Amino acid sequence: MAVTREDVLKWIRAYAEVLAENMEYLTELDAQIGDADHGANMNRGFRTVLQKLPDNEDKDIGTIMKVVGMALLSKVGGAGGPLYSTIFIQAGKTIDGVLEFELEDWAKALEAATTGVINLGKASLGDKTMVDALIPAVEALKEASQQGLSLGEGLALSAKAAEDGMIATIPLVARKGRASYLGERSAGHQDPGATSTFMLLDTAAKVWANDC
Amino acid sequence: MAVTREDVLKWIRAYAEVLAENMEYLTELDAQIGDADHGANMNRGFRTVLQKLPDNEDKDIGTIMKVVGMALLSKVGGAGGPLYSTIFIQAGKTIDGVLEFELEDWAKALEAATTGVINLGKASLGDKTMVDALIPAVEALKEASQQGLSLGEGLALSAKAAEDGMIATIPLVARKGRASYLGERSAGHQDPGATSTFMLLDTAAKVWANDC
Amino acid sequence: MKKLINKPEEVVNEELKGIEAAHPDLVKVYYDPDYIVRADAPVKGKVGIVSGGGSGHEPMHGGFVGMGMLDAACPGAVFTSPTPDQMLEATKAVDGGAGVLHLVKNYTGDVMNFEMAADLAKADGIEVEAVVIDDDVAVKDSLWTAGRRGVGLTVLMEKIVGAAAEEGRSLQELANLARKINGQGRSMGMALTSCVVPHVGKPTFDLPEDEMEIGIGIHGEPGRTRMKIKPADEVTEMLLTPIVEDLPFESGDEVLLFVNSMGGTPLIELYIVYRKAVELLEAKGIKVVRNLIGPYITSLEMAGTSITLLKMDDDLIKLWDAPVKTAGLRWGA
Amino acid sequence: MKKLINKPEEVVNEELKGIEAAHPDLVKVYYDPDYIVRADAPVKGKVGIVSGGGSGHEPMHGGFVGMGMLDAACPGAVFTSPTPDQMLEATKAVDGGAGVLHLVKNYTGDVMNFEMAADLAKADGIEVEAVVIDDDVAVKDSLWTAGRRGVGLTVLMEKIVGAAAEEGRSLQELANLARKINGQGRSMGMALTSCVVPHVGKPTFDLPEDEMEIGIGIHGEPGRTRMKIKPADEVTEMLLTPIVEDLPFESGDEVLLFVNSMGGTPLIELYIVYRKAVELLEAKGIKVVRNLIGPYITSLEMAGTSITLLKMDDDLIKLWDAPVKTAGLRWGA
Ligand SMILES: Nc1ncnc2c1ncn2[C@@H]1O[C@H](COP(=O)(O)OP(=O)(O)O)[C@@H](O)[C@H]1O
Ligand SMILES: Nc1ncnc2c1ncn2[C@@H]1O[C@H](COP(=O)(O)OP(=O)(O)O)[C@@H](O)[C@H]1O
Ligand SMILES: [Mg+2]
Ligand SMILES: [Mg+2]
Ligand SMILES: [Mg+2]
Ligand SMILES: [Mg+2]
Repeated sequence: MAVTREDVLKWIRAYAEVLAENMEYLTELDAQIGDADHGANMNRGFRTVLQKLPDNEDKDIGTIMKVVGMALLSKVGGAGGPLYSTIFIQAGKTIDGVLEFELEDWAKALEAATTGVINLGKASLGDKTMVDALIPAVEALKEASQQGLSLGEGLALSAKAAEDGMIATIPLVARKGRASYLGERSAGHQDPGATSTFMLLDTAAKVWANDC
Repeated sequence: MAVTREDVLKWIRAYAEVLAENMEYLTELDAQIGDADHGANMNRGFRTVLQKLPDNEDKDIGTIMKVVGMALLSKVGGAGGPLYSTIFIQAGKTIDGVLEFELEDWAKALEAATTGVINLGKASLGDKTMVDALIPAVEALKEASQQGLSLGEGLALSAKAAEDGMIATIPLVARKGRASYLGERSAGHQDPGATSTFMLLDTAAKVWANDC
Repeated sequence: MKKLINKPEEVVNEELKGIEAAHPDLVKVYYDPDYIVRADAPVKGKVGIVSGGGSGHEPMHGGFVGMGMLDAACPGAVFTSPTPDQMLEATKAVDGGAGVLHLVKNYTGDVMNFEMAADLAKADGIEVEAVVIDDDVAVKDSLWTAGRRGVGLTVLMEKIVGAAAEEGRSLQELANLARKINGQGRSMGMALTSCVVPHVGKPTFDLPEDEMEIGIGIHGEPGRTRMKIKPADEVTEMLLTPIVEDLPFESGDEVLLFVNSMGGTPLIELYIVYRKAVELLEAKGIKVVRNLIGPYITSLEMAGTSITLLKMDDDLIKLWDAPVKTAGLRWGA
Repeated sequence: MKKLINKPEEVVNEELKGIEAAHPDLVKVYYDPDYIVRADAPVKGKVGIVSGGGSGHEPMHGGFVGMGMLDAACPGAVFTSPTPDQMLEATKAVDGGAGVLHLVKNYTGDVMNFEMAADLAKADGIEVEAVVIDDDVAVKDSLWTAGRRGVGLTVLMEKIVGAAAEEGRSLQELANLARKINGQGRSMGMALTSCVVPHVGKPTFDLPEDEMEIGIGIHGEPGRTRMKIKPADEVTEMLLTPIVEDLPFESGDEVLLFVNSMGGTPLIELYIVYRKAVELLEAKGIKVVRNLIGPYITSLEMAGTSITLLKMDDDLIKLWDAPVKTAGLRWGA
């Protein structure tokens, strides 16, 4: 019960579609406490990713992820660009050179990705950023893999944890990113980056679960 | 049955009040086919006129009218400024040095005023300007004085003629002034200058009739 | 009404106070009657260049007072031409003995008030010439109407004639130059929104969210036609074609292309329009040799643009390039 | 959405095409990755000054590329910081052998992307220093947050540091100068209206007809507080007081006063604000020795203003007065 290269490609393509569908929603969230571009930024990045995929479909999973990361770095811009780029590049480095991976590998990959995001953005849990979706998701994956749960179960738990983390950003006062400029006024709004991160992990759970 | 200096002063003060009350209305008319300032311009001018009157109340009627004309010239601006200034200066020249005047004098004064406006602005009857209110009013005054009608009757007829002329501007396509830039689109709107001119003559009829 | 003002009646006075505080090196401001003259006026032996008009078109005209452009500007109330006493005092203040040239935009009010001022100045022994600017092709010209409005070309004329005056040209030469510029410059404008005259407090005209006005002037007055909003490229063509056909501008002509913001349209959009205008002109063999892009002759906060084309020659290019030092336009000094 | 654009996705590209067509004497424009460099780059032996950020703030930054100011600007999507590859290419293009200084506004995205670019450039053997600008007193500073935003001071820093680079100062001197400027400049802004990001198509925030936002940034983001519209004089005081108190600026200080339009606010209103700001400063014994008034760091068509105060000294004044020749700021050349 492993995630194959084809699964990874399917995941990226499915996520691109989710972003296209939710572009306005993410923008709307960003308009509340940011600058109304998160949806467009992510969508622009993944349009480019889709263009890069055909030439790289025969590469190993790590390479594919790094290609995605580099495309995002040169197309997204803003805070989201380097951060999402880091997620893919760090995850790709962790599961480099393989054509499939297990739950345990994914837990490590997402942990490396999260560490990368934290090193870059200096955000902690509770700062109302994508980190609030990432950390609980990593914890859930690690626990699931320690408990020997199935890939499908583990992914579902991590998606659920990311969702809870995303929802938990609502009452928070932002301390990092553009929302922090609003001070107290940032409370009461869901963080757009945490939302797109939940969507990323939720898409993984849905796409990869179907296959195994 | 003559118009006295006190009547003239009363008329000017009453017109200033009419303008203040109709400032928005005149501006609204000017917004349709002009630049939305006729009400404010006229009102600004007559505020200044009111300030100048106390020092000149003991002068003759011609001088008072010329003082009004000079105040308008230096305060109204736009097309309305020189045109209304001309009305008062030319009328004042015609009935200069007197302390009262008759219907016949007023007919001559308004005719001189109208000639002044036409010389300055080069508008003809039907160009959709204040001239469309002035010419019929002058005709009415001349006829009334020839027919030996009373001052009150003559003034009432001239006010009515000005009103008809004002209303007749509605369907016209403007050929002079700012409204002419609109071409065909100027049709269907009442000319603001013809309207303020009607008000001027209507105020004269009302104020002076009460006294004689 | 969303404006950074105090009282509507105080707008022009407080603006003048701001200009006075900001640019003592460039201008002196006089009040009641209001006028702005360059700090070193009168310049001995130089023809004085005076313009003026309603306020609300900033930086025009007050922002163009200074070395190489205007000697004086007379600001009226918002969108209302100034009065003869302002123009008379300004004319006296800048007369350096070589006469004074009035640059007058063709509006009934401006023309009449400037004419009266010129008569008064002449009676005072000052030589005065006046040139009327009427470059707006949106208005159909005819003997029987007030003729065309003066719009964008005014800015270019003030710059070029100002530079020529600085060179020491005579009043007659300058008047001829100004008439030549008027003869070979054309403009047209459009609006995406109306503007709000301060003392009115609401938009001069209502424009639905999906419509625009074509052929507007600079006083918030409605234009010649109203239509659904079109992409910038189509709008550009809609403005440029009548301009080019009117003169007409022809293949081989060298032109100055001026893309102006009516106030509320940001620079980013002007460059989009400029790009298309150059493309259209090049396709006709017309060469853009100089340009001006920005909010130079505005209608308060109105969103929209106007395009002005001026046929250039070596003399005009040299004068355009000459140093100018004003609050609103500055180079080489 | 009332804009003179074609497609929202094409706005920045078409703007760049317009800049390229308009100013070949000043700049060269490169695409994919997008960046603008001065026409004579790299200038041998001179430190290259590079800035950049989201588009929609025109004329900043692209309009400030040229002699005496920036060597290169990297335009991102509207309100979105550019990407490291743009900054890397721009850095390479302007490296004249004396190193390159990155002037970075303090936004998480700008800082991260510029950091990555600097790392890549250093790996290519180019000496790079970065200075982060964070002048916005509307934002409470703290160790635990992203800190203050970079806003109006950016324009002043680009001009002054650009002039110093032109003088031949070293990378380290320029970085120190930039940090000094950042240390003694403060800003605050307000909005009367939101702006419409092209790809969003509706206002970023809704502001009722009688309300304003205080403490806004330059990306159409909401401010710190919302309140009923107040007269210009009160608004001016509301912006100026926290600026003065923050540094604090003190009696005897000489300052540059920058009154900026967010895009939709016309010059006539800026002068009203300027007038009041000078009055308030004079009452505190603070002397305005230089100024800048106009739309220089904008948020598309947003109506509103920001005020920036920079404490000056002889060196800064000399550098401010030095010639600058860019599309957006020009004097002495
Ligand atoms: N320092 C940070 N660490 C982690 N995530 C961050 C940080 N700053 C911002 N983010 C995330 O980035 C999201 C905003 O992304 P985006 O809108 O694309 O960029 P920008 O804020 O530059 O417009 C936020 O919702 C937040 O989740
Ligand atoms: N050439 C003219 N001759 C006579 N009256 C004119 C002429 N031009 C304009 N008017 C009158 O002036 C009025 C407009 O005055 P006003 O709004 O004060 O000036 P402006 O048009 O300069 O804004 C018009 O309604 C018209 O009646
Ligand atoms: Mg954002
Ligand atoms: Mg009018
Ligand atoms: Mg008017
Ligand atoms: Mg952004």
